[in-house]
Amino acid sequence: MKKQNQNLVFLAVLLVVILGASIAVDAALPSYHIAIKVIKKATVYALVAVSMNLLNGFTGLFSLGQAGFMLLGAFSYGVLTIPVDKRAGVYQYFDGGAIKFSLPEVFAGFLGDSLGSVVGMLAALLVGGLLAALMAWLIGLPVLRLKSDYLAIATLGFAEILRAFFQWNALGPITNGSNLLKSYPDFAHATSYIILAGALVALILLLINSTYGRAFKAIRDDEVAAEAMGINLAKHKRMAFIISSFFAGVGGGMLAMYNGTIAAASFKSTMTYEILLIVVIGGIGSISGSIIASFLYIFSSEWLLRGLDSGVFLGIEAPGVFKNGFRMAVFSVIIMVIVLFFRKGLMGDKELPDLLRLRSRRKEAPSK
Amino acid sequence: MGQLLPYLINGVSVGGQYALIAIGYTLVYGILRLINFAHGDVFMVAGLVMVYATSAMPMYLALPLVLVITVLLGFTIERVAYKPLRTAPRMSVMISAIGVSYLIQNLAFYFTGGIPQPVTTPIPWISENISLLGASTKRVTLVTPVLTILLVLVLVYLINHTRMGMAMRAAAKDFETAQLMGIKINSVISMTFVIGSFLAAVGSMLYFTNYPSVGITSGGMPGLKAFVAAVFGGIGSIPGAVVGAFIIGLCEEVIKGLGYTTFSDAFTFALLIVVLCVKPTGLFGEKVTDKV
Amino acid sequence: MSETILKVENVTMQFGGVVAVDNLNLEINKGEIVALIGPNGAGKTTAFNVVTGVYQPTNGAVWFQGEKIIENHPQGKMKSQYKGQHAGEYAHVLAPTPDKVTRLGMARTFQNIRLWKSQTVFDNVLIAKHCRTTSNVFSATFRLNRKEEAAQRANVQELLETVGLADVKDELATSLPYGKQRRLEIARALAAEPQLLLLDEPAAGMNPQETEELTAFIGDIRDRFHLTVFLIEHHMNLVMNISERIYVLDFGKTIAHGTPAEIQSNKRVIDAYLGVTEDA
Amino acid sequence: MKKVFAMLLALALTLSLAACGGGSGSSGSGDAQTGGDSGSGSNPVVKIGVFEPQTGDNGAGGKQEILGMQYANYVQPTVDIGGTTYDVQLEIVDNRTTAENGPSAAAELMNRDVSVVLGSYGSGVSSAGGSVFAEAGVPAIGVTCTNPQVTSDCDVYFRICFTDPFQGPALASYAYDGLGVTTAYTLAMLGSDYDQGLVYYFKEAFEALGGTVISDDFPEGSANFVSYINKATSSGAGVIFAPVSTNYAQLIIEAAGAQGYEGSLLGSDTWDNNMVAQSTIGKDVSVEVTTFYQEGGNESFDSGIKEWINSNADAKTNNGGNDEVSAVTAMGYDAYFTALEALKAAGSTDASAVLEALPSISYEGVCGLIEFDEIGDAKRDQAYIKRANTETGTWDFVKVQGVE
Repeated sequence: MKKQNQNLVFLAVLLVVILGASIAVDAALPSYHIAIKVIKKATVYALVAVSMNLLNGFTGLFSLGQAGFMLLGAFSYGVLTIPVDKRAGVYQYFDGGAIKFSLPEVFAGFLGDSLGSVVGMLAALLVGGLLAALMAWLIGLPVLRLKSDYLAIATLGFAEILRAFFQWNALGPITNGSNLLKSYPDFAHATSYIILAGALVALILLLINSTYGRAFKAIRDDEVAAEAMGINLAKHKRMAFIISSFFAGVGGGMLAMYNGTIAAASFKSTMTYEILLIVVIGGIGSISGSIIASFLYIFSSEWLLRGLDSGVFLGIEAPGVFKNGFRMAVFSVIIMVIVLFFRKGLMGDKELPDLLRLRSRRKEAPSK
Repeated sequence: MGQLLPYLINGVSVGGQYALIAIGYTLVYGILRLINFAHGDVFMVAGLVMVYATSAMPMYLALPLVLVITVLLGFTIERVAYKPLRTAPRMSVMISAIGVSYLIQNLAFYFTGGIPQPVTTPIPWISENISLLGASTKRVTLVTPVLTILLVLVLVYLINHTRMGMAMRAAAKDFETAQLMGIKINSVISMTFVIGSFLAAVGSMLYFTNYPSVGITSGGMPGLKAFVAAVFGGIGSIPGAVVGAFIIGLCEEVIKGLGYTTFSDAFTFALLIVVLCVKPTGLFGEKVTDKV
Repeated sequence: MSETILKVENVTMQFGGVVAVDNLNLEINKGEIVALIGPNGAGKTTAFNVVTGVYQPTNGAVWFQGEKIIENHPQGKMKSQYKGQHAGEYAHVLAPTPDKVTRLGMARTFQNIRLWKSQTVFDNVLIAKHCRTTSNVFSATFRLNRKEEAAQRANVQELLETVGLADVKDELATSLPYGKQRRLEIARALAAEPQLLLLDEPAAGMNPQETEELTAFIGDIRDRFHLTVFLIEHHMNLVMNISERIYVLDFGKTIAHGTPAEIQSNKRVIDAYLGVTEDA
Repeated sequence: MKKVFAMLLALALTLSLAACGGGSGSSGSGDAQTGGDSGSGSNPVVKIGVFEPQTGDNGAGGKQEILGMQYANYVQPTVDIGGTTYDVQLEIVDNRTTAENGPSAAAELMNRDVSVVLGSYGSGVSSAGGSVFAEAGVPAIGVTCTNPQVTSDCDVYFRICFTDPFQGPALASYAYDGLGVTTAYTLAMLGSDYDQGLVYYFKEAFEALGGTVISDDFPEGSANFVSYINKATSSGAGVIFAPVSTNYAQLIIEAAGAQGYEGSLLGSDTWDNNMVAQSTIGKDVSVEVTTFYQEGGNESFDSGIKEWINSNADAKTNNGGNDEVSAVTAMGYDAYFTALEALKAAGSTDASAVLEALPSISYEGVCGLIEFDEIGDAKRDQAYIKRANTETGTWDFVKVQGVE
C-alpha cells in the first residue's frame, strides 16, 4: 500500500510539473514555434511507442504492423474531419469525395462551435482507434498463432497490404487515392496533445497494472507456464494486439493532426522501425522509458541536432563532415551501440518511480 | 497470351534475382533462426559499390571488387552485430538486425547525399538488348535465371559434398549439438553470411543492370520479397527459396499484366500471410516442434 | 471406494514412429497421492503433458471429475503409421488447450522450473489467480474490480504464509534459492485453485533434508486444500513415503501398479530400474 | 549499477542536447549556410528562409533549386529596404522530402526569424509546411510545387510556377493539336500525388478535346517498363504521357527505345533534367517535356551561373557533377529576386509587410514575367516545350505552349 501511495504522489507531482511546463510553453511561445511543434510530435510518438511497447515489451509479441494501424487512424481522422466546404478542393480528383459530412461540424451543430468541434475531433480520433482495433481483431485471428519472427514479418506484410488499399484509386472517393488529405483541424496548443496522449498513456498504465496486464507479462516471461496456469493464450494475445492497435490508431490520427497532411506513402515500414528503435532506446517493457526516448529522439532529430546536417555543430565548423545525412548516421550509430551494449536501454523494464525507490532502498540498506 | 508473354519473361528474370537474395535469408535463418533484415541493404550496398567501381576502373577489376566488398560487409555485420548477441533472446537479435539495416541505409544516405546514384557504365554484353519471341529485352533477363540455377546447383553441391557444407547442415539441424560435436560454429555462421552476401552481390549486379540508378532504399522491397520467397518455399530449404522466388516473381508480373498493379506488392504479402497460416513450414520446409 | 477424479483411458502418444506413451491406463481417486515413476525417458512427462492438454494424445481419452475432457484418434498420416492399440475405438476429437484444462481444476508444476522471471514472488502467485478472475478487461483497467482484486491479494498473501514464502514476497522469483523456487511453483499452482495437483519431479535437485521437508509439505497441502496429488518423482524415499499408490512406466508402457510395498517387491520394476535399460 | 550508469548517460545526453540546442537557438546565424560572401560586413541582415529537400527522394531536385537561390544571392547579396542596405542571408533548412518532416522544418525556419520563405520542391511537403507558415503569418513563395492544393487553402503561399491544372491541359493540347494524336496512354506511379494529379488533368483535357486516354499505374520500385510500352503500342496510343520522377523517366525511355515505340514520350517538368536527356542518346525515341525555363533563354544568366557552378565544387556536386542549368535552378533564381522585390516593396523586413506587398509584385525574371492572381498563383499561360536531342543528349527548344 505504501508503495502505491508513493507512486501516486510521484505521478501526481510529475503530472502537475509537466502540465505546468506545457501551459507555460504554450503561453510563452507562438503556436508555430519549433519547440511546440517538437513537443507535439514527441507526444504523439510517445503514445505510439507506448502502444507498441504494450505489445512487444509487455506481451512479448513481436509485431511490426504499427505503421499500418497508424495509417488507419490517420485516414479516419482526416476523412471525418475535413470541413465540408473544403472537400471539393481536397478531393479535387474525386468530385469532392464520397463523404459529405465532417464530424466537428456535425457536433458543432448541437454543442456549439468550440466545444462541438473539439468533441468532433476527439470522436474522429476514437473512430480511427476503433477501426484499427477492428482490423487488429480481423487479422489477429490467423496471424497471432505465428511464432515470433513469423509474426513480425506477417504484420509487416499486412501493413504493406493496407497501404496498397489506401492508394487504390477505386477507393479514392474516400481515401483520396495517392493524393494528400489536408485542411482538417488541429489543436493549436501543445498542452492539448499532452493531455490527450497523457490520458491515453495513463489508460495503458492502468491496464498494465491490472490483472490483465499481469497476465500479459506472464505470457511474455513464459508462454508455456502462462498457459499451464490457466491463461488463455489466444484470447490474451488477441486482446493485447487489439488494445495496442487501438492506441496506435489514435496515435496515427494525432500524427495526422500534427502533420497537417496525410499521404499513405509516408506510412512505410521505416516508420515502424523508427518507433521500434525508440522503444528499444527507452527499454523494452518500460512505459516511462518509451516516453523519455520519444522525447529525446524527436527533440534531437527534429531540432537540436540539425546542426549536424548543416556544417556547424557545437561551434565546430566542418562542412565536409557535417553534411546532409550526418545527423541520421550519428543517430543510427548511437542506436546500434544501445542495441549491442546497453540492451536494456535507458530504463530496462523499470519505471521512473522504481528508480527513485531503488535509490531510497539503497540508502536504507546499510542500517538494515 | 501474347499480351502476357513479356510479363512472363520478366517474371522469370525478377524471380531469379529474388532467388539469389532469398538464399541469403534462408541460409541464415536455417542456422541462426534470424531474419537478417539487413540483407536487403547489403544488396543495395553491392549496387552502390558497383556504380562507383565500374565508373572508376575496368570491368574485370570492378566486378570482383564488388564481390569482395559485399562479402566483407556481410561478414562484418555478422561479427559486429549478431555474434555478441548469440545468447540473447531472439527478439534482441532481430532488433539488432533492424538496427543494422537502419544504419546501413543512413550511412549510404550520408555518402550519397540521398541522391540515387546513376548506373553510368552498365556491365557490357548482358545489358545489350536482344529480341525474344517478338519482345525485346535485355540479355540479362535471360542470363539471370540461367546463372541463378547454375549458382544454386554449385551451392547445393558444396553443401552436400564438402566438410563446411556438412558442418552447415549439422548446425542448421541442431545448433547446440553441432557445437558440442566440435564444429566451429562461428566459422560456419560466418561462412553462411559470406555465401549469402556473395549471392546477393551477384543478384545486385544483375538487378541493377536493369535499372538506371541505385537509391538507398532500393534494397528494401526486393529484400522483403526475397524473404517472402524464402518463407514461401520453406525457410531453411535452398530449393524451396529458389522455387518460391520464381513463383513470386512470376505471380507479381502476371498480376501487373492483368492490370492490378496496385496490388502486385500487396499480393506478395497476402501470399505470405496465407502461407504462414495454412502451411507455416512452406513448400519444402521441415516441421519443428517445440519442447516443453 | 471413493470417487475417481482422473481417469486416463487407453492413451497412446506417438511422435512420428516413436511411441512415447503406449496404452496408458490409470485412475486416481479423490484425495489420493499417486506417483508415476519409471526410468528416464519412460514417458512420464509426456503423460503429464497429455493429461494437461499440452500434447494431444494420438489415441485414447482422459476423464476428469467424471467428464471426458480429452479424446483423440489417429488422423491423417498417423492413420497408417499408428502402432498402438485400441485403434478405431475413439471417434471424437476433444482437444482443450492447457489453460482450459487448468480452469477445469488441474494445475501443474514443471520438471525444469518455469517461473515468470521478471515478476516478484507475490506477483507470480497473483498471476495464477488470473484464471479465476471474473472481471473483464474494462472493469479491470478502470479499477471497478477493487473488491475482487483485494480478495485475490489477501488470498495470495495467505497462501504465501502457508507455504512459508511470505517474507520474500517482494523478491524477484528467480532470486530465490532453488528449494524455495520449487515451493513457489507449487504455491503458484495452488493459486489456480485446483482439485488435482500435478507435480513433475518436485524434489529434483534437492538434498535429503529438503526432500524430507518437501514430503511433509506435500502431505500438508493435500490435507489443507483437500487436494488430489499426482506426481512424477525419482526420489524413492519421497515416493514411498507419501504415495498411496504408484504406477510404473517403462518405455511408455505401464509395467506395474500398486501400493508402495507391492511396487518395492515387484520384479519387473526392479529389472526396469537395475537392468540393462537403466541408462537408455 | 548499470542502471545508474544508464541514467547518467541519458542525463548527459539530455544536457548536451539542451546545451547545443540553446546554442543553435540563440546563434541561428551560426547554422546558416550563406551563399557566398556578403558585401560589407556591418550591414543589418535580412533573412530569407529556404524550405527545400536536400535529402530523400526529392533531394536532388531540391538541391538544384537551392543552387539557383545561392547563385542569385551571390549575384545580389544585398537589398535596399526603406533606404537601408541589408545583407541577405539564406537560411536553408532540409525538409527531407516527406510531409511528416515538414512542420518541424518549417517551424525551425520560423525560429530563425525569416522574413519570407522560398520553396519547396515537391507539393506534399509544401502543403505540410504551409500550415506552419500560415500560423506564423510568414509569406512563402513556392518555386516549382505545381499542385493547386498548395496555394488554394493557404493564404500565405504564393507560387511562381505554373500549376498542374495548366500543365496537364497544356500537354494535352500539345499532344492533340501539336502532334495530332487521338489516343494517349498515361503512366503514373502509385502513391505519388504529383503523378496522379497531372494524369488527372491531362486526361480530363485530352478527353475534352475528343481524344481517348488509357491509364496505367506502376508500383514504386518498378524496373521494367517493357510490358507497359507494349500495352501502349497495342492500344494504338500515339503518345505516352508519364509525369514521373527522373529515375522512372529514364527507364521508360530505355524501354520505349528497346521496343521501338513509334509515338512520342511526353514528360512533365520533372523530366527536364540533363540525365533524362542524356539517356536518349542513340535511341530512336522522341521525348518531349514541358518546363519552366529553356536554357539559352537568357544568355547572361546562363553564362554567369555556369561560371559560378564551375568555380564552386560543392555547387557542381549538387548539380549532379555538370554545369547544365535545370529549369528548377532558374526558377530558384527567380524566386530569390521575387522575394527581394517584395522586401523592397514592403519597405520593411517584417513578414507581415512582405505578405501584404507580395500580391502586387511584378517582376520580369529569366523564366518570364511573374505576377500573382488572387489565389497567389503565378499568372502563367505558357510553358516551354523541349525535345531531347538523341545525338547530343541535350534539350532542343520546340515551342511555347499554351492552353487552347
